[in-house]
Amino acid sequence: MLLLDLLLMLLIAYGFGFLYYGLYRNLSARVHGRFGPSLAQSFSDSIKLFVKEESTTFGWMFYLGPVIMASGAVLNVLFIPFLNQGESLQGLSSYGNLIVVLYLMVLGPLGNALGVGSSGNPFGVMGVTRGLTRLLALELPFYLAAIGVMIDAGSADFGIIMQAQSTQSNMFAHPLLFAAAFISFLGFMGKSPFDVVGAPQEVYSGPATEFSGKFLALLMSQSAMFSFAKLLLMVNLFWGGADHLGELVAKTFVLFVAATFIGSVYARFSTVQSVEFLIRIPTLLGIVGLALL
Amino acid sequence: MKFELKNSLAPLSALSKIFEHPQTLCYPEVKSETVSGYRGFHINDLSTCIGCANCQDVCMNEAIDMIAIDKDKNPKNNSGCIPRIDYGRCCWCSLCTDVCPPDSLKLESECIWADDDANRFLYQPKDKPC
Amino acid sequence: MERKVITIYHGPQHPGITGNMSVELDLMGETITRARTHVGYLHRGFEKLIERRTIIQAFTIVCRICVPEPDPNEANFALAVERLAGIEVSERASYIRVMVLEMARLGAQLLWMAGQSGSVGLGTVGQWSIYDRDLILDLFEQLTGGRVYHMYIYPGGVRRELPDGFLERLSALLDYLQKRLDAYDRLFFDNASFQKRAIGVGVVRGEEVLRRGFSGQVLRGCGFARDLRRDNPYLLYDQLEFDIPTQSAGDVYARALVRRAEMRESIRILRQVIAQMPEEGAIMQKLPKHRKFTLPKEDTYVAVESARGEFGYYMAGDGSEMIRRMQVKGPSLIHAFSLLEPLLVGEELSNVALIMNSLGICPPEIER
Amino acid sequence: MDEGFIPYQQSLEDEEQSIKSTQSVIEQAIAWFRAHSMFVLAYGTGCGAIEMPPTFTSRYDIERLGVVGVATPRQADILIVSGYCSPKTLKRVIRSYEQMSEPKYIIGLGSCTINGGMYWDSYNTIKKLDDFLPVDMYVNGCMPRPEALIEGFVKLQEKIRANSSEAGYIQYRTRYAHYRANQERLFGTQVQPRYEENFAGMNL
Repeated sequence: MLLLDLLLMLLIAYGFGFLYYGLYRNLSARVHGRFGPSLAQSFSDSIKLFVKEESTTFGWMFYLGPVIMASGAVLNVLFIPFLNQGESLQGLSSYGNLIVVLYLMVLGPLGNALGVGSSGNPFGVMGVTRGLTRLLALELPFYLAAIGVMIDAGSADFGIIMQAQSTQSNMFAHPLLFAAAFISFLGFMGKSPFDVVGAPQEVYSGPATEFSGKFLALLMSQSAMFSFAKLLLMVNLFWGGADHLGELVAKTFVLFVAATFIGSVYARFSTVQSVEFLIRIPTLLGIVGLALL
Repeated sequence: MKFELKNSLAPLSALSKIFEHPQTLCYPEVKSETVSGYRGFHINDLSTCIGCANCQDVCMNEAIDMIAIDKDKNPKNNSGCIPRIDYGRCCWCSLCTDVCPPDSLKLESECIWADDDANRFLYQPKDKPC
Repeated sequence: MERKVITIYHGPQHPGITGNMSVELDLMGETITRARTHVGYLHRGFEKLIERRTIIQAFTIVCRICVPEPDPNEANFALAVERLAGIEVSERASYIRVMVLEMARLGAQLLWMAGQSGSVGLGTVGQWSIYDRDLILDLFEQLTGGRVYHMYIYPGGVRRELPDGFLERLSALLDYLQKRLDAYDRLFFDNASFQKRAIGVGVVRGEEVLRRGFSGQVLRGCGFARDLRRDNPYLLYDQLEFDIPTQSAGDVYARALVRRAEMRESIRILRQVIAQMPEEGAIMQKLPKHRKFTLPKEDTYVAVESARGEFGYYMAGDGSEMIRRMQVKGPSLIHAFSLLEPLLVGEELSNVALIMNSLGICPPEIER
Repeated sequence: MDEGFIPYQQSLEDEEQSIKSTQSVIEQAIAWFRAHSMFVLAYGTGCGAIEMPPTFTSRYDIERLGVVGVATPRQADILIVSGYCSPKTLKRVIRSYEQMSEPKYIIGLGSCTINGGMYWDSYNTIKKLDDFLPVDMYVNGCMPRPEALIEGFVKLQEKIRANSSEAGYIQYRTRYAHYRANQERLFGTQVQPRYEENFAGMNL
């Protein structure tokens, strides 16, 4: 039964991850004033990439990178409960808590560093360096916000955190913590102005520069699932989770649209600027928010 | 640099674009209207072409060859040749139509052609009166 | 501790380069310690090709020298031939030429805006401004019959009469663009994130710019109000009212602001041209036939102000139907070598595309 | 004497029908996905680079057809060679093409790739791109309009779906000696490593 539940969770995360990626392309196309691709475009892309010939080899370490990233995303999805009550779609959340999830979020980028480093491509290495630098700055405000939420609920368990918000969601109870978490969430999603990792005008595709075919498809799938996991995490921590699947979709969708729109109207910060910005503004918000608890 | 809240929030006004209908021209389904006088493919009115080869002479790309035709449609065509254009060379400058004495060589507004064989770009202008 | 220096090539196939050229960068971390410009990817030998063509034939090839803004080339070529051959151009043709040049300048500025915003990852601006540039190209299509390469300004005048209702359509487009420019101000020029990226980056010092022959926005961004349209008037620019916008900071943002003001000045000039355009008048002088058109044994230098700076042609005739020698001097050559190389040293890798775009470097005209 | 372009569209369609019947359902599905998801490496070798932005942005929006630009050759399916190539550029173009993984296609944009175009007598450009790399689709014009480029993509989609052995990347493997000889003639001693080594173990 648990196995079926886990499979269902993965399927939902995969499906909605790709759907949201398609929506992202469509919505930003609308901001640009054009129609954009069809919603199923990302599915076509990933199927095409899976059947593409693979001709590059850099040794097995190189291939391990995307695999570790994908497993990080899968574990992340499994450890975050989709719904705030009931038996189904809870996954492994009874075996872990928020701290485990925060730890698992770092696994992906580290695995990527491992793989890309062995390709020897300077742009890939540069992208990974940028990614890790930014990650350090992103985590500080996000951890502050997460600690605040945990102190407020008195537990690191997702169920208890969501129960604590049954009267008032954390977004309104602790707006400063939400602001801190939201800004670093934008960074985690790779949205402008914090999209310095894969900036095409600077480092080609960054970490993905050398990946093609199946491994690029794997990277695409993992990033789709991972962004769904991040949406879930934000919904659970600050919007009190969801009672049923419809509410979950509605809440993640609103959050996702907000991130997309903000991403399409701001210029990209350079590495130093984004670290500086993240250390200064959201961290300050987080500290003040913690102090007000 | 001093931080200005207005400059940070003003860009969000760009999002009003999503309420407008997209401005895209969906080409394969919807063709844009042809512009009169656009410099596209050549047309040649064979009933007035005199085969003078002025177009061949003025073409700096040597894209125009005078080729013999089987039956001469214009009795005044002394050379018995009409121009054929190599679209692998042509730059659509329309100098050839400027120097044409009887004004038989013209450009039509049709200009789209894609092909997978390079040899197919030798073009025999359509016989259209202008 | 000794830090490892890696050498990378920024280009020629790179989304952050302004065309088919490359910059060799020595990087220490992400900081550039040495930059060298490499060109030669686009050399076609224009100046040699022109020597093998008659005057009328050579006219079609000059517009290919600069792709984003071909019309200053045509104007230069026509002005040089007219000066050598002693041809007078009618007033109406001159007005049409000014109109074409200003429309081309507006289009080139919009294209630059797409590049500049793309270099900082603000793709929305590019999507909008390339659309607006396309509306200008639509008008060019009606006027000249060509979208990008117009081949319209011809020695002796211009090649076609204005289509019916053209000036009204142009006027309507200017009203539209005037409104759009406010939207661009909000999204791009006043955007705090763009200001954060652009202010204080790529600073050109005020003392050296005059000595080293820079032109265009580089000069005007340093506070020098130099513009060939004012300093060395050609066509009818001495009869038109316009300002020369300047900024004093000399950085990427100052150059962007100069261009923002120039777009408004172009619209102002175009409105004057529409108001003053003579109703009647020949657009083309009678020219000798193709192989009889000769140039005397003299030489001349003409220059016009393109959207990026001084664009000059040196032309020499030898009494034959061919042009003996033609030399093209574009603004990009100086900017891409003697300005870009020292400017990049000490900058971050992130700022390479930003600085290159703000200098308006256009490779086809560097190497012809 | 046929006027206009030689009408061969009908024959191509007949051929396509017959090929389709020999393909299995899975092959057809894969070909469909390939045709509707094209990652493009737009190499701005020449003037053609100026019409790429309108094609990819809001006026003509080629992303409707599933065409999207990528930054590196590794991820690309289609290489656009936009205009004339000087030998120095051609070296980079060949290198980019060989880095792409199969199936891969080339679009030659503009007259210059067909027969030299304006620069037919220039000392520093190549005249026929097909001598050095297998071109799958030529787009006619100087400048080609964005509509023409979209037309090229639509015709290339048909070609990908036909999945024939005429595709350029198969030609490049089977007739590599021909292409290599031309490349060596142009570049002299300064040539790149042989492409054959990349697919030495593969079943040709």
